[in-house]
Amino acid sequence: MRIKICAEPFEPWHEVQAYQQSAISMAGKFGATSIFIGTMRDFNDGDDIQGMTLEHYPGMTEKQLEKIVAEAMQQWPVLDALIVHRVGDILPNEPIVLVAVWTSHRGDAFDASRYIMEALKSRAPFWKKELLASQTERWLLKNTDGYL
Amino acid sequence: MRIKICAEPFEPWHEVQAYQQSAISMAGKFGATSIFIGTMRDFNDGDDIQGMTLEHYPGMTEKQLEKIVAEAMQQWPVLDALIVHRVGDILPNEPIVLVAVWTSHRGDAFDASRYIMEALKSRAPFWKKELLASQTERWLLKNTDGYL
Amino acid sequence: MSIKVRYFASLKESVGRSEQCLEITGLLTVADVWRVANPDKTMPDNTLAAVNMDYVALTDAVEDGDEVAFFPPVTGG
Amino acid sequence: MSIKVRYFASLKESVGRSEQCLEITGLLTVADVWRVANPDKTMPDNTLAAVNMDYVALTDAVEDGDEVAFFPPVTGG
Repeated sequence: MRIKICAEPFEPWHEVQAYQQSAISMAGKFGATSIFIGTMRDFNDGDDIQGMTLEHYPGMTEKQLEKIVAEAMQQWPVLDALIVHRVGDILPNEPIVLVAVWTSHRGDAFDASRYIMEALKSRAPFWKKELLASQTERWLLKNTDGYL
Repeated sequence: MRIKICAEPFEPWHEVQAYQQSAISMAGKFGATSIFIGTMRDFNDGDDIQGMTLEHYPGMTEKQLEKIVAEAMQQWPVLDALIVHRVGDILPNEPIVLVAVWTSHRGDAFDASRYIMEALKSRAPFWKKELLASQTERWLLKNTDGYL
Repeated sequence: MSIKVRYFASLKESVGRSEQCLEITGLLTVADVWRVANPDKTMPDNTLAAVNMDYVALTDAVEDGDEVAFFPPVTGG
Repeated sequence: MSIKVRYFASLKESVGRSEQCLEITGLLTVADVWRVANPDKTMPDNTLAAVNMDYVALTDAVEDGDEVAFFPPVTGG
């Protein structure tokens, strides 16, 4: 398992590939990889968005993410998992979050990655402040439910 | 939408990245990408597997995959989708299939990619023949249900 | 009429050929095409059929120039 | 006892500080920590609380040396 908080832009494909290659013991054993990438959009709630600042709670963020992955591993036979999350100043079209899960069978990969992503959204201490094209700043007040 | 049948090994990260970069109109519009990768394992049904041959029905395979993506686009607001599927002789640890879906919101990306993957498994004309470590060959008889 | 018949995977191996052309007369269903093409072999229970690369029922009619394919359950992905 | 109090995001902006140290006596709950730290400000309804980086209920007790954090609903991912 790897949990990584990035203050600089990251390249999701590079992260997944590098992690997979480092996880030698998985080679030949995993049949399914489910990957979710959240990317910053240039619009939200009807407004044009120019940028975003992502604040987090160093230490608690990692602790909660580790707990979430451990929960997923108890519910599904997960071989390995990787989470990368951006913090700091973010521009539209930059990746915000990456969740990757490796399993033997595909149903488990889909279920576990979605579980991790929803739990991250509701429990990992990150906060987004949007900078609108009008130069107004606004904190996002709540998250949406990704199962709807 | 891109449907690609590959007779040679492919690199999933390269395929997704290249396709995403070519789809200029999506930039800033997609917030969610859900990617599934199926990889050949070195075991199945209790046996060690040395290799696999994937046969397909050229023409019908593409036609059915296009239909499946069109169905997903009718059910969810999918911005774009990419399917890459390997055919021919495959070795353990090589990718077999890649499904990538881009949407504005994460729930749609998870739902649509899983729908495409399950429909591909049950309707796209591909057939796997395994070469066991014992040098015996066997055709796979049926697929598993990925929602279980 | 002229019908192209194709076989895939394990079915191709068990009928011993990958394709054949049939010249036949009269109205025929997909199941009839199998019987004409394989008089000595019953179609396996789980066989799938396609006409012109779309799935069909065995009771569907075929037309002149159709490509009819028979194959076992698919196992890709 | 000594309690470190931390605030994040919009709550940090509205209380006007990111952290403070409290020296207090007696048994206290998380909600009490807020009242001592912010006598003039009611805690917003949707405030979340953590002690030593784990989520807690506002009625949970705090102990000497605890780090207590208050923050609004999380919006990452």
